[in-house]
Amino acid sequence: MTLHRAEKVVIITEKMISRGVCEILEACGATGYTIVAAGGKGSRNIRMTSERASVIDEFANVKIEVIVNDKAMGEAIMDQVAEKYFADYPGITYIEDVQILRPAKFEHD
Amino acid sequence: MTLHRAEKVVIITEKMISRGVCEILEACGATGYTIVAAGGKGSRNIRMTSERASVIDEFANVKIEVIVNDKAMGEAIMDQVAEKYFADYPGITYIEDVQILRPAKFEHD
Amino acid sequence: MTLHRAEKVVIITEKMISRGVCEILEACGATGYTIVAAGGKGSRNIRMTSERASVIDEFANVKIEVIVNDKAMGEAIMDQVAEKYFADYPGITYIEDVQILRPAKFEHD
Amino acid sequence: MEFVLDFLSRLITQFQSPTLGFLIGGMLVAALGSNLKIPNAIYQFIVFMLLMKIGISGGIEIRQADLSAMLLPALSSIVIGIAIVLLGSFVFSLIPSVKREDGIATAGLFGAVSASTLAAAIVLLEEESILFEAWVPALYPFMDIPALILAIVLANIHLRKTSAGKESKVDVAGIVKESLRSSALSALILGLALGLFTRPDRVLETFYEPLFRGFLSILLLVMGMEAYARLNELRRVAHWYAVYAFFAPIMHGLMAFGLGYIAHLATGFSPGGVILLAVIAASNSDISGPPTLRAAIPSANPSAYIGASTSVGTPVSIAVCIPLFIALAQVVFEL
Amino acid sequence: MEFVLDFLSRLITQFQSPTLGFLIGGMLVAALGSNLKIPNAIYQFIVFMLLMKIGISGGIEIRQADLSAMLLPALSSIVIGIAIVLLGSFVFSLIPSVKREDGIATAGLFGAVSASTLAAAIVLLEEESILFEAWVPALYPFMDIPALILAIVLANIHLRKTSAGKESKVDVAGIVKESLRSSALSALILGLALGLFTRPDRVLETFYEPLFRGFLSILLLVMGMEAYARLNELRRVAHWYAVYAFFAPIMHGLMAFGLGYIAHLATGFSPGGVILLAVIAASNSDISGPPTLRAAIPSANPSAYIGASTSVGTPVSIAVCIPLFIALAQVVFEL
Amino acid sequence: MEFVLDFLSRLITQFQSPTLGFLIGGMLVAALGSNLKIPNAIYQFIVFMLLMKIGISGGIEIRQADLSAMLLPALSSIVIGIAIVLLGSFVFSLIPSVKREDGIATAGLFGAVSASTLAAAIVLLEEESILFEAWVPALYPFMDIPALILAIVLANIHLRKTSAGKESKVDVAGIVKESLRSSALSALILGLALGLFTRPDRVLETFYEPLFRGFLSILLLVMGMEAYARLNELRRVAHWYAVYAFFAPIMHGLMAFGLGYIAHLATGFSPGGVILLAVIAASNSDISGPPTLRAAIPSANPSAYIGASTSVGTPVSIAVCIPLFIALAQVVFEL
Ligand SMILES: Nc1ncnc2c1ncn2[C@@H]1O[C@H](COP(=O)(O)O)[C@@H](O)[C@H]1O
Ligand SMILES: Nc1ncnc2c1ncn2[C@@H]1O[C@H](COP(=O)(O)O)[C@@H](O)[C@H]1O
Ligand SMILES: Nc1ncnc2c1ncn2[C@@H]1O[C@H](COP(=O)(O)O)[C@@H](O)[C@H]1O
Ligand code: NA
Ligand code: NA
Ligand code: NA
Repeated sequence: MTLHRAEKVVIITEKMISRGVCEILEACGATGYTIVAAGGKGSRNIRMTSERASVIDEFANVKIEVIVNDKAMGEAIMDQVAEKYFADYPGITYIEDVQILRPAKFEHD
Repeated sequence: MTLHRAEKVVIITEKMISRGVCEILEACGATGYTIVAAGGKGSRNIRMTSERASVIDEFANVKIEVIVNDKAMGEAIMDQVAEKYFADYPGITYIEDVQILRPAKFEHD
Repeated sequence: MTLHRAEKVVIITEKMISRGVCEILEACGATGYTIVAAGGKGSRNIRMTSERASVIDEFANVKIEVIVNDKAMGEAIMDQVAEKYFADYPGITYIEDVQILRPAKFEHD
Repeated sequence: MEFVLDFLSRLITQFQSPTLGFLIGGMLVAALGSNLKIPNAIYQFIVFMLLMKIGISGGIEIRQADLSAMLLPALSSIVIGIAIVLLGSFVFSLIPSVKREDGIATAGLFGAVSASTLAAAIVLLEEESILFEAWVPALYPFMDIPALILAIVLANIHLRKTSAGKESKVDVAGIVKESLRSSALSALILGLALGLFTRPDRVLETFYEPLFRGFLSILLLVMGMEAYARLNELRRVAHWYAVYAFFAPIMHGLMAFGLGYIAHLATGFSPGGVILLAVIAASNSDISGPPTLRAAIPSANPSAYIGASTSVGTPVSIAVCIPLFIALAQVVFEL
Repeated sequence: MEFVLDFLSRLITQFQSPTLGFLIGGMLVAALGSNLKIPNAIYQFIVFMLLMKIGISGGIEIRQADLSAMLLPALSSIVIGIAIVLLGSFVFSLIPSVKREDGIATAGLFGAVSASTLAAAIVLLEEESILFEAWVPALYPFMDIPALILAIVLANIHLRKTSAGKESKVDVAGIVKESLRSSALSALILGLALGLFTRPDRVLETFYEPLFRGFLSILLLVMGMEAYARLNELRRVAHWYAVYAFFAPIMHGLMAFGLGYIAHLATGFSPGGVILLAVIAASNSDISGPPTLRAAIPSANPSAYIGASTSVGTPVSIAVCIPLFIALAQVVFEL
Repeated sequence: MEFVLDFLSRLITQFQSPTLGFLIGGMLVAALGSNLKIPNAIYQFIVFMLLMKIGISGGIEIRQADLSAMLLPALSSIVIGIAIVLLGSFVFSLIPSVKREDGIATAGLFGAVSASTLAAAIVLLEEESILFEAWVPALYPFMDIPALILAIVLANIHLRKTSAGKESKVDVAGIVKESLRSSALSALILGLALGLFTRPDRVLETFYEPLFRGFLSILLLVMGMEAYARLNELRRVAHWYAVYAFFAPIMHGLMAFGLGYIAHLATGFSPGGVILLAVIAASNSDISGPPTLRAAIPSANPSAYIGASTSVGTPVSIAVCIPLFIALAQVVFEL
């Protein structure tokens, strides 16, 4: 098998907006995504972990990763998420180069 | 200290085959690996998180990361995992360039 | 929006020293970080997951990620963490190139 | 004078009540930097268990209750929820250093209801052997939902006036739905339905009831730890939030006590019911309110309203309001 | 006719039983899109607790039981498990739209056993004051393991025939081991061993027994939520799965009822035991069966067999089969 | 001779005690490769519950206790904790294959105290109807903290001698603080404070006490699984650790039994109290000790001290020491 270039977009933000973020991903054409529970610290200076009792669970962090074939799609995702959420909600987003097998898996039919 | 090029192979798949995947990693010569619990959505259209009660826990996702010094070893891991599992089980795999300290740590004696 | 080069430093180590690692990050000037619970296997040959009852929870792994604008800062973090902890505690660290939006978010005022 | 002495002696006894003890214990544990932690899974399960118990008991009672007796208290609940939000928004609007939507969101949270405060009041009433209609805790959503909706509507009206840009309509039906779908109200309503439509008496008696008091003790521990942890956030916002959070529960409770008293005279609403209604009013939402507000008023600063509510409002409503209203009832109703 | 009326009236009562109420409640909660969630840690702990209780009670009873009385029911269990799989595989083989190994896997799951259904039957028998030998639930593995093994063997024979490529031998010993190592069977066997070899009466009476009914109520809530959630998957496969999943539990239970009746005549197997045996047969594995099948028959589509079992099979066996077999027993044994 | 027979018969009975049964069950479950798991959240909650119960009972009793009666046992605890560490460090220093700081850390862990062993002893004393002062379990920190501090001081003195490089001072106050902040000691002290300053009798009787025995059974299961899992680590270090871990608990317990006997003669310390003191001494820390040592003596090999303690020390102190000291007490005090 040969490797193909692709992009991985990562969004780290509050759990409570994860549904909205995933809707953006799908609207932009992503074929899937992976979510991991996270804690962290940022400009809002709140540490959030999901293990210890926290009265408001929705304010924990999640890390959402999405692999896309197409860098333009990746940038569109980043832009839309930042535009829609990052004025009011904590969060960061970045993109990385990766190499994948089976590029067809990451393309919409 | 100076940095050295290395590769990070990532495999996202069902928890229940994680043991098998790790055996492949070790057989290929990896010196270690890291596992993170994950949820996600893919072509099989199932969202899996491990936090909410799910009657069948083994169907949650895991993200397995392995750092290898040698790109060929990384590709071998990807090939073998895809070959053995990805016809029947959900999953993706990709590889990224990273830079490490202490390259000897990632080499088998 | 345009993308800007940045670096992501990753540190995988024991939960119990995560506080110390985060202090190093902040001392080096990082503006934030993200923590994810992890299990894994390395040279010390211990598998650690945080889901199953483990009498000593502090020995589970964590994966700490920090995005920095400045590669020198990233390397300083890696060096200090390795220097301070990796003789006595299990752990690895690596650095990756990423691209970010809003570079000002990752700079100290 | 005698009332004051009675209240003071009661307050001192209250400080020996384990209920309050666990709350204060939690604060101290957090303040002293302890690594003690209650796992999140346990916390979520405890909240579920408490609300199921409240719901099932309520449902069983509603089955046999005279529905007309519930009318006045239910109406009072709606009125109180709305009044609290209007009042609070107005008060905050007088303070220049408070952003308009932050004030409205805070008022909304104090109009809404806290399951932990409610559960603590139930246990304390049982300890004092003061009876109440088991359906009273089911008034929860009648105050909670109108308060949250009104706060969201007010905030949106305000935001639309200032930034003519976004043309966002307030989706009242959507907010009601989201509220009812929240884990707290879902558990309460599920319990109510099970109490109404099935015969869960035995599982209630052998499981949900015996564990109630114990689980509450742990929940209060968590609330105490959380109250301390959020103090930092409260410190970063105007101190007016703390002032409001201290006095508002007492005012709201007294307001509700008055309306409850009218229901007592009109339809024989029990003294215990009056106390509970006052506590519901005094309480402020700590579990399901914050995410609802956060989603619906994204530009409001959560540190302001959550800090005020969790760090000051909840401790005050548990430690001050519950004993105050019990003492008041004992004088008023000559218990 | 009278039997039909009796059964219908019983079914209506059953719908008021909290046991069923929690199951339906869970479905509604999921259907209405509620955010209510039972943490996974709690769910896993509850399953463990229920199986430990069943195991310990069984072990204590086996200590004093006449082992010869267990022989016939145990043999019946093995026979039933095997018969269900053979029958189901044959039925599915007649349906062209069903992939061969998907049908076999589904039949395997319906031959295997559900801990939650079993626990629900135990509570309902207690509610009806119908006695049974405490070792009957320990028949679980006698039906579960042969069914799973047979399904895996059949699937592999089929796959080997079609794709001569892979030379995979079926590792029966390995499958038995994996089954016994599954968390569900481990808990049951651990409980049995503790009941047999230690004197756990007090911890059983003060802990495992009092919590049984309550924990079951929560487990049924989870099963209801899961049943609804998996409906989507079921919809994506042939509707024959749903048809099978509806009728098979009733058939399997009646078959087992017949064999149990023979054991009753032959060795005095109790009426309650006959009912439980029928429920065990009617039930389908929802916890440990699916991963076993997934690992051993990777090419079978899990949406088919899990959807059929969790979304239709389990609700039918709890809501229809348990009251049906109780009513049947009351007529047959003149209880 | 009679004593030996009595002890042997007692040991055999003990193997039928469910307490020990769960411990051995856990080991077998792990040894057989079962997938059974107790979720971490449940485990942490159980430890919290057991320590809260021990703390609350102790606090209530201390409120009414004659404080002077506690003086001698408390002093004995400190002395024993220190003696164990000195003795152990000395013994290990004689073994060339053991790194100096590994030996000291191991001795520190055996000087410290195990909550699970303590809880098991409490249940077994209740089973034998042997009374003890409820404040005895509160001696825990009096032995635990001095032992850990001394081990850390000794290790640091040693390390400073060898590598003159790092000029690390031992921060005794810091270590005490960290110990008290550990989740185990925090829970115990919180419980003590609640017992002393509030009136938690009802929540104790309705919640913490009834669940004690059951939760202990599950904790012992976890300890058994952990004991087996850590055997691998133990195998990778010198076998002297296993030898020490086998004999040290018995020695330490006998030492403490002697001091307790003196307190019995001097101030009427109860026989049950003497047994508990001996068990506290025999036990080795399995929850809060290891992280404390790991943080304070980073160069010591955790496989050595955790393997020795969890895999051998804890099983020996539960399975051998508790019945031994009970039998001893029955002979000595003619119970
Ligand atoms: N420099 C950073 N590196 C890694 N993660 C970050 C960084 N800054 C923020 N984060 C993550 O993004 C979340 C939100 O950040 P913020 O919007 O700055 O409050 C934090 O809780 C962290 O998890
Ligand atoms: N495009 C994607 N980006 C990130 N993760 C993905 C993507 N596609 C699939 N995954 C992950 O891989 C798992 C299996 O995918 P699939 O085999 O497509 O069902 C999903 O549950 C996701 O966690
Ligand atoms: N080659 C590797 N790839 C990925 N993760 C690793 C690797 N080696 C070690 N790790 C992680 O780092 C932790 C500590 O490793 P070690 O210091 O080798 O015991 C392990 O538990 C793994 O989570
Ligand atoms: Na209120
Ligand atoms: Na079956
Ligand atoms: Na000790």
